[in-house]
Amino acid sequence: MKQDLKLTDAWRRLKEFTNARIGLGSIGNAMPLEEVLALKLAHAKAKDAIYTELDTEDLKKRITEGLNLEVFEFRSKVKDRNQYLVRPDFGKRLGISNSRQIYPPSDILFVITDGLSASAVNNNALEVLNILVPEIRDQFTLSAALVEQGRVAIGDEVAELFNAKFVAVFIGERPGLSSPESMGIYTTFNPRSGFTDEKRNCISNIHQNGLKDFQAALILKFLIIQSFHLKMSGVGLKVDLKSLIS
Amino acid sequence: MKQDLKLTDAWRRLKEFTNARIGLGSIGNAMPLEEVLALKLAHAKAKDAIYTELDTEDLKKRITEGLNLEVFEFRSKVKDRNQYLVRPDFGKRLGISNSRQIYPPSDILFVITDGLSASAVNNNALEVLNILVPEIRDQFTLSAALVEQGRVAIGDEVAELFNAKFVAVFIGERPGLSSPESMGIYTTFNPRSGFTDEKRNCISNIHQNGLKDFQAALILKFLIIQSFHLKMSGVGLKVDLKSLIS
Amino acid sequence: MSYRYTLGQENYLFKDLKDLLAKASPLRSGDELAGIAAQNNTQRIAAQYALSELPLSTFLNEVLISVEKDEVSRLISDSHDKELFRSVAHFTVGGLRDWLLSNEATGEKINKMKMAFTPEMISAVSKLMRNQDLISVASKIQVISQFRNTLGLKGHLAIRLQPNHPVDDPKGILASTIDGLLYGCGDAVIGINPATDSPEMARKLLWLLEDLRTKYEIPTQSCVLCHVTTAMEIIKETPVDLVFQSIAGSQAANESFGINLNILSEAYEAAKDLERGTVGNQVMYFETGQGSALSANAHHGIDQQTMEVRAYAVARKFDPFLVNSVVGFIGPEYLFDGKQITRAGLEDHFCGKMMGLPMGVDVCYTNHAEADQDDMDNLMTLLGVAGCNFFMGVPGTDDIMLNYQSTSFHDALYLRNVLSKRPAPEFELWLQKMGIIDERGVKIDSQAARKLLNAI
Amino acid sequence: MSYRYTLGQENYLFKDLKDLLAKASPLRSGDELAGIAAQNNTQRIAAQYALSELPLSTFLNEVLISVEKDEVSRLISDSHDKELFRSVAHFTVGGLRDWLLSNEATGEKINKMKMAFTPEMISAVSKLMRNQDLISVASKIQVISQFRNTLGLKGHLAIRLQPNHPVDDPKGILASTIDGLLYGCGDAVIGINPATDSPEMARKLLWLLEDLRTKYEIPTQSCVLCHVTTAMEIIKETPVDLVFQSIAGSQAANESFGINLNILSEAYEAAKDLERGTVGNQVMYFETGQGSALSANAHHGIDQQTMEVRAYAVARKFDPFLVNSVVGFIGPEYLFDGKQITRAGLEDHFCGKMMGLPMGVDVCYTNHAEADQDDMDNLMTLLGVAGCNFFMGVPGTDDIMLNYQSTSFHDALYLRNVLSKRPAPEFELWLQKMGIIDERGVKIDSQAARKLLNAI
Ligand code: B12
Ligand code: B12
Repeated sequence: MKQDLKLTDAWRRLKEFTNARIGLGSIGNAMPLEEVLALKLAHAKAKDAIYTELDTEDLKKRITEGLNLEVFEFRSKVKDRNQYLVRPDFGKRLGISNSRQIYPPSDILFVITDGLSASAVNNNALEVLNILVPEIRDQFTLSAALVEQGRVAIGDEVAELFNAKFVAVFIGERPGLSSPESMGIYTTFNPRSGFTDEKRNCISNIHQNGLKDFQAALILKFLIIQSFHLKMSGVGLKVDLKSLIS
Repeated sequence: MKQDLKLTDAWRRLKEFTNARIGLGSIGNAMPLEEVLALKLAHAKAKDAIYTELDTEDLKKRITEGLNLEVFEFRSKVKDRNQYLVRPDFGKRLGISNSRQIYPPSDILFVITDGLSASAVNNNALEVLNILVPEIRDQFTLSAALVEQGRVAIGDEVAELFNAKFVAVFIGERPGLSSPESMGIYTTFNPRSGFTDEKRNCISNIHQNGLKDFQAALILKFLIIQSFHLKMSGVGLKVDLKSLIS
Repeated sequence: MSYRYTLGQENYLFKDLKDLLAKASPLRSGDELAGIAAQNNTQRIAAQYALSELPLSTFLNEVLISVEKDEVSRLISDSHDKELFRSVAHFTVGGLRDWLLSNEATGEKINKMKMAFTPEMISAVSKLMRNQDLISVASKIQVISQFRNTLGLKGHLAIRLQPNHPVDDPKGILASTIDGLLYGCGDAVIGINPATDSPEMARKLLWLLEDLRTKYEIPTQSCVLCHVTTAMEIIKETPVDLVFQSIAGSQAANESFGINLNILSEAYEAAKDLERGTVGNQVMYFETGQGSALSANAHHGIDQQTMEVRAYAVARKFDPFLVNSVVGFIGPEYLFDGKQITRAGLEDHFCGKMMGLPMGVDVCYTNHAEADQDDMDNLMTLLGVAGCNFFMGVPGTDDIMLNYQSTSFHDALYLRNVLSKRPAPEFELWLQKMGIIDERGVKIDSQAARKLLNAI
Repeated sequence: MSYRYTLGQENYLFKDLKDLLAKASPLRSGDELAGIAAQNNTQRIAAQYALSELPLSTFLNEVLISVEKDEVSRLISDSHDKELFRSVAHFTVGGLRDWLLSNEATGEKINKMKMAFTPEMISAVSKLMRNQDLISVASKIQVISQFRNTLGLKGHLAIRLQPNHPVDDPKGILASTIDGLLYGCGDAVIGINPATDSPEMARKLLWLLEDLRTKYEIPTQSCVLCHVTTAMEIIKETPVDLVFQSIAGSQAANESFGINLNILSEAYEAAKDLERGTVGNQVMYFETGQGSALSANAHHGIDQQTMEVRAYAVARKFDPFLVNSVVGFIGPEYLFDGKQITRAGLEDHFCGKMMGLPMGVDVCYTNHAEADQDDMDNLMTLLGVAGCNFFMGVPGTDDIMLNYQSTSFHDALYLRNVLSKRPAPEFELWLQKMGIIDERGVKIDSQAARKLLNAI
């Protein structure tokens, strides 16, 4: 009695090209046990990623010292992670205590928020900003905000406080089994509370095995330039990869 | 288009003989909707029965005044209903505060406890005792105990406090859709903490549409007499219906 | 012996084999109640990894309850086929899972190997299996049993007709029985749980069923589910087809049920001697269910599912006609909600089939559990796909004596229809002859069928 | 208009039809989030009783969103077949449920009536149905769609191959595609979600699939699931088989997706004009999922399942080849756990089939929901029994770009095996010709099949 897992080398070679779970082989009609267990483990870890927290101290330090930008801290109406998961409406709105201060008017506001994986932004947000900011700081006034327990749409409300013309929300995407630390950037021109997603553009899958920091910075710069040029963002504005690459 | 629910009168007549959900008719391979909804409603109500509470005041009054028996109150280690449902071990043991007092030695102890449907014992326990007690009080010394949040086995521990030779636990059975108020009586000769169920006898389904109070009293009396006679209870002791009826 | 596993940065230690099995079990309230469940998901996964790497022989070397103290352990040890085991001895638990799912492992092959496996091995492998694995493998295994008809054939699905009544009223029971027959139920058995456990009542009810069965020549068997000792009292002068008993996975748990292997042996021999079967003479009907050992404080620190499979070893000894896991019957202290009941139901069915038993499942829940009809619809359908031998048939899902909800006569129609399953062949012929169903298995309302209404 | 119902001692009042529908819905987190769910089970049951007694015509007289404000309402009203409705006008919602389950209501009859029903009627009736009812009725209805092959035939089960990659790397996507084909997946469509929504990338990926498909003469269709406006930009110079778009049940929700009925019409006409289909020319692929309307604050106080069925009205207008409810995709704020996902999946499939749509279901969950593989095993099996047209096929269940778990290539093998289902007939022939499966549908590892490995 020997299991009938057969996998040719040629087949296994497919794995070179992607991190997707291919070339696993099969036993009868099932996944081999080792793959099933690996999946379970990845599931447990991805669930842990949801409960990571924004490293505000480190982020603040790197933004003020490294980028020389002013940083402001906010928190959404959400009281804890479990509430975050079931009350996206709260995650889209600022908590009351936030709206007192006076904020510097800015052309562009960078909002960094945990979303569903704080470690995603802890690890990727500054990497993108470090490339981008030097390239655009002469043309635009810039500010940064850290938001705990935020959703994409909270960027609009924060941006209003800064009278910002453009907001880029750096947010942890929901953690995947193979990419628990994936960041997304959502951009909106002329942001107003209550905007929905057709008014935004999106750069997704920024992580080690995904879109590289410099690529994300490149696309984000493209979206900034185009949004200010066309005075809009969203479905009407398509990323022109060709012009970006050449 | 007309639904194909067909039910002959002859079939419907079967319902005369039982409260079981028979003669419902069928639609294709399914229950008619009215029966499905009735089932859902009964389910909601049966769940409510679990959260009914022992009416200790009323029970105490009726036992002391009506039966002229001393009543003692106890509580298991369970802190609330939700804990009761998942911690039967706690429901089998007395809470600490209970074991202080001195209790009158008794031949027979009646334990009345909520079990899974307090309203079952609220409505049926005294009805049985009212018939039974007058018939046996000359032969045996009797006491009664009310126990909140109890399981069957808690009777053993309570009985030890009274040095009782026989315990009869009146308990609310888990509520059914059609009989949310069904009581069971579990009897044990020479009860000791840690006894398991082979040492007990059981009278079940005491409720309006089930075993009548006088029938339950009759069987209970039989079990008492036989247990004291044979000095045992449990699987070895079978209820002899024939002798009971004649 | 203790077991270690390192997962990423974390080291996990499991005291002994029991502990490893308990920690590797999918979450269920009964193991939490016993204080032996995994503390979190990662610990559970580590235990599953560790378990997957254990050689099957571990289970022969490290017994969970010593054979000195426990006759069930003795039975397991004595009945283990060491010769046959050799051909699977090279497997780890994980390797066994993979082999079971392979195309090479046909149902016939698995069935032939049944005596090579101990309950603990089977329990262990089930803990590594996803629900789909449990379904896949079980659906390959055909376990056939026979008395007055043939159960367990692929493409067939039988129903135990359960016409209980709170005071065992004969007319009430008969009314429910007739109703059920008219839905095509009753091929597994017509089985009454008596409200009173008196020999007299058992006798009366058995004659009731016997008269009905012989009058209408129904190719099925009857049973009154009294205590086995009660059945023994009356077996001489009463038409006993099947002898029933609840069983559990340790000697102490069985003692709390008032039984032991000797009592079961006697009953088995006595019932067999009656030779009342026609196409076969398998005479025992057992019921089991996760949690009963713990309930009697007789689980020896072992997880409830392993205890359950040990109960199947008891069943297997007596060549039963029916084994029924009453999966959601006891309550939330052992299986908290629909998800846990579903998982346990699929495990029990798989493990029972692996043991070579004619498994049925009482797809059910109590009103104190977090479950509802939707959960039952799901589980019965899944078990139907898995090839479960039989289900319960309770009037309108509501057992008015046992106070719980099980599958209904209507559910039987539903299942047989969506899964294209048919009743036991002998019984199917009778249903057609009686005009209760047509050739396609569709329930019809014929003049002929109405005759049955006069049986009351 | 308000609705009252008295249940026992209790009086229940429901503000309007929306309120009644919301309160009658099985529990789900999205309706709780919207603040419209029933407060307790008894209120829910009262609402179901009240709903069951409503005549179907109520839904014609009391619109949920006015046709002035909402083009989806307009579409629903305009496409309702008043003539056909007459033959069902006498039904209450409860009466409709009973009729659907009757033997008289064959799949063909139900299908013929589809334009008599509005989405709201269908949503309403589903709320009165147990899971087994949803399965029973759906399994009767066959909805066939055609492009380069034929989907939806009884006994067949198709798979969308979903070879996503976080940076749309062509080789990575090709590798996943080949892997999937070797498991017999890809008959529903080979469909890539592009990580970037750029026209250039969509073009590149479409050519990639076109070259593979034509080289190996695969009788299937391809799709890049970019925004519909992106597809329109490239449709002239690119081999577009199917046009994809996410849709929702109100104009405002669709606007938040950057679309409206006009845009969809244009895309539909443009894609049809390409006449790229061979056995048929159904060119649209839509995705939906409970919760998206509420997410855009565009639910008008209506329960999420009714909004979902309204989205099917949008789909129905464009004679789609595929409609896919991505049931557990968004997260716990709409469907909290395995139980809610399972219920919603069965509802969506049933409602879609009632609307006459070629429904598939993305049986899936995210890592922030309370669900796991066991729940998915259950749901995919149940939907298989219900006759779902197609499922997803994602490498190892893990979509490394969309970050969620869906059904895997292996799941396709499992399902086709335990349910005796076969791929789309044209595709099945190709699989056999390529030596990927044998005549019994068993996956084989032939020399011939390995040719495909050279496609990269
Ligand atoms: C649940 C249940 C069980 C469970 C008990 C496990 C548990 N943890 O709950 C299981 C499945 C193990 C079981 C087994 C048996 N049961 Co039982 N069971 C019931 C049921 C459905 C509900 C009991 C209840 O609600 N109790 C109230 C709760 C609040 O108390 P509890 O402390 O949590 O429960 C304890 C008792 O229920 C006790 N118990 C359960 N069954 C029996 C049976 C007898 C004879 C005794 C003495 C005690 C007993 O076990 C529990 C744990 O200690 C009743 C039917 C009914 N309508 O009541 C039948 C019922 C009590 N059982 C019955 C029988 C016959 C049995 C068996 C003897 C069957 C058999 N042939 O083996 C076995 C063995 C019992 C034993 N000696 O241990 C009969 C009793 C008939 C009679 N008048 O004597 C009843 C009435 C059902 C029936 N008609 O078949 N049972
Ligand atoms: C969840 C999700 C959705 C959900 C959003 C609903 C919800 N309440 O969450 C649904 C299913 C409705 C959806 C729809 C669409 N999505 Co989407 N979605 C995602 C997904 C899987 C996760 C997003 C996430 O984790 N956000 C983080 C959480 C914490 O933030 P949040 O505030 O809760 O979520 C908001 C955003 O995610 C936003 N959103 C979701 N998708 C999109 C797409 C675009 C272009 C924009 C601007 C915003 C947006 O909606 C949410 C509510 O406001 C990503 C893939 C990924 N790996 O991230 C794709 C992704 C972002 N979506 C994508 C696309 C293309 C779409 C659609 C345009 C598809 C279509 N053709 O219709 C539509 C329409 C989007 C819109 N304009 O509203 C692409 C974007 C590609 C790009 N670079 O522009 C991605 C990367 C996936 C892909 N490659 O296909 N989506």
